[in-house]
Amino acid sequence: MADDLFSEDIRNTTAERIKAEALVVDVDGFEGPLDLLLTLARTQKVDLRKISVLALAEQYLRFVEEAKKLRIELAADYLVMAAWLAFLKSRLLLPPDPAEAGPSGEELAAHLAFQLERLEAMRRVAARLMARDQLGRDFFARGVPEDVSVKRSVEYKATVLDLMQAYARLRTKDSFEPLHMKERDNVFTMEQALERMKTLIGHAIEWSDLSQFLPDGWQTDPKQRRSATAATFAASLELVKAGKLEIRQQETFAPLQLRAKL
Amino acid sequence: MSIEPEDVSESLFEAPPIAEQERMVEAILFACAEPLSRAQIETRMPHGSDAGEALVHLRKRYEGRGVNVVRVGDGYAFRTAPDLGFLMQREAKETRKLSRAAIETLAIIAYHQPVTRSEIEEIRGVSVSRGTLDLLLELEWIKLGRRRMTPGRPVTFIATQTFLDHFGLENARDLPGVRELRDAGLLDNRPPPGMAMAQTDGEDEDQEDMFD
Amino acid sequence: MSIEPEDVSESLFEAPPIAEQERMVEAILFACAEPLSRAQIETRMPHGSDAGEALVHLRKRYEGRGVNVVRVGDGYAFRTAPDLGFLMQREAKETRKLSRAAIETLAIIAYHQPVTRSEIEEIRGVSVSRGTLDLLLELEWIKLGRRRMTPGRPVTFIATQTFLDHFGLENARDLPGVRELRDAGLLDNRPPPGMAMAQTDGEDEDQEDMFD
Repeated sequence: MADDLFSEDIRNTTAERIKAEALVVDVDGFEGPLDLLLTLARTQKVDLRKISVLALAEQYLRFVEEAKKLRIELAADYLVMAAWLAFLKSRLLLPPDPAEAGPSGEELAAHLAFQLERLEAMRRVAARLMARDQLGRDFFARGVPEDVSVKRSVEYKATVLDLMQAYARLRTKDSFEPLHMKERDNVFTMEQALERMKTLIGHAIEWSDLSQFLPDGWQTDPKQRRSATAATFAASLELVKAGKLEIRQQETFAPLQLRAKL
Repeated sequence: MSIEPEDVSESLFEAPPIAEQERMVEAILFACAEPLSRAQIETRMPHGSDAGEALVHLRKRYEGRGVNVVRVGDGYAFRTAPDLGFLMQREAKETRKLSRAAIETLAIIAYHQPVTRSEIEEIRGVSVSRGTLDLLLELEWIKLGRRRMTPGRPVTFIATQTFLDHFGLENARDLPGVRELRDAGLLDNRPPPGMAMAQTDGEDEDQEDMFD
Repeated sequence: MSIEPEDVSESLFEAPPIAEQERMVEAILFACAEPLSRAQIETRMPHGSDAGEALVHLRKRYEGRGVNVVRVGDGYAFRTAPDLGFLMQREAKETRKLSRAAIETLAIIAYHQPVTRSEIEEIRGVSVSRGTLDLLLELEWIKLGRRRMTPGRPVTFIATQTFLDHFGLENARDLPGVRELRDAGLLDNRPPPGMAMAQTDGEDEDQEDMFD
């Protein structure tokens, strides 16, 4: 086997040398010593099952020598592998020492051949796996999944009857008159805040500052802001009590933060 | 299948058979997040395809099934059959009742459309929060109508087809009138202030405009 | 309008006709983007329903259509037919390009599952970076399996339903080439003879720390 390899070397010396040098230069491109061994094994141009582990060990050791010559720093695991292959080589070449315990050179070589074959097999199937049709690229799921959503929850609670009752309630209101702007100038009631919060908290998935829940236009005037803040805070506490909201404060005097309790 | 003569000369390949086009429309509508118009579907299909005809076949195929091809605006989309909505309910962990503010606002929009925000506030007697309108807009139960041709050109709100679908109404005129509400005992016998009566008459005309 | 599911199961003692059950399964599966198991489907259906039988009918109905009912592990889902992928380029998500290490690690886990980290390293001949496993866990393509009952009780990794779904696999037995690999003995857990190059015990303890 080794002889075959050498004769081939002689036949394509230049090509082989370029290849060997390329290997050395590309040392960064290898995913560890086993990957390098697999690449070297391919140059034997035989079925991995028939590979000459001895020849492979020699190829690897030559590679490491070459790298040293070019002053390429090899990672420790490449050197560990080199030491192990040197040991394997000696085991394969020398007659077995009956006094020595442990696996024989043949067993070790067989396992290395198995590892190479297995790694190559995994590479092959990994490529086949990635070549498969993939979800979101070649085939697709429903574009509008209709699972849990606020929208759905609300849908089931509002009926025509609700709508008519709401309208009827409005139509019988005594206060069915144009707006009294004066009355609601500076006071934001807790009831208003509660009503407002109830519609807003559904969207408060993330922690948000209490101030963000104040009604539009109530932030600038201090009187209004105070009233709105107090009402919103009181309403928030009610909602916490009802288990619909969570409140936190990161530290003393830090802004109060709210989020919907899911 | 109507193929324009220009199309024939332009395309080297014939359009796929109609059964194949139907499969294509089926897959496109299924995977797309928004309803697609006939034209939008067609641009995704091979040259010379007739999405319209494929859609006719597809809609027929899904008639009475657990999901249907429905028209949404000028688009088409798959929707689970309305009678099976109860099956989807389990997915919702928390059912929320529409707030009083929201349902009242919605009722006002449904009965008075097209209606401006300040008109809603006038009827409810309290300000309408942005959140309430946003929620209704998000639910797609209301949408923006034409601007009112009055000073400030305020936007108006109108109820949507989604709203009608949800409440099982053919059109907004199906909503019971004030008299029917009163007859059903939902409304006090006490007549509302005169001004409200006047408004009732005007309303119906508005509604008619809206849903033609 | 909306019927509570409890009402249905309580009031109807007989299960709906199978054609109706098929519609229900159709609607439930259509509504959900993720695969649902037979049991999950059944809990949503009226009492006494047989999702299994309805599924058989439904799968048959969608054979050769633009969307199909596919089996994913113990779940079922609607997916567009793979031959129509070209129509959906606009829906295609930009997929993260996986590194060679990630692809190989994924393949090793899929084919050798349940597999420990040191076994993956033994197969690849290099250490597995934390980032690689994190990425695969984040994609929900792998998850932790049971601990191996060996010294150190190392955790194992297994492939998920999401993985099967992503690659259109019914189950792990359908992995390409899996039978050939098994017949060739390449999926055997063959420990290295003697010391060899195996890195074993020390690392397994690390794993425990990492995943507790």
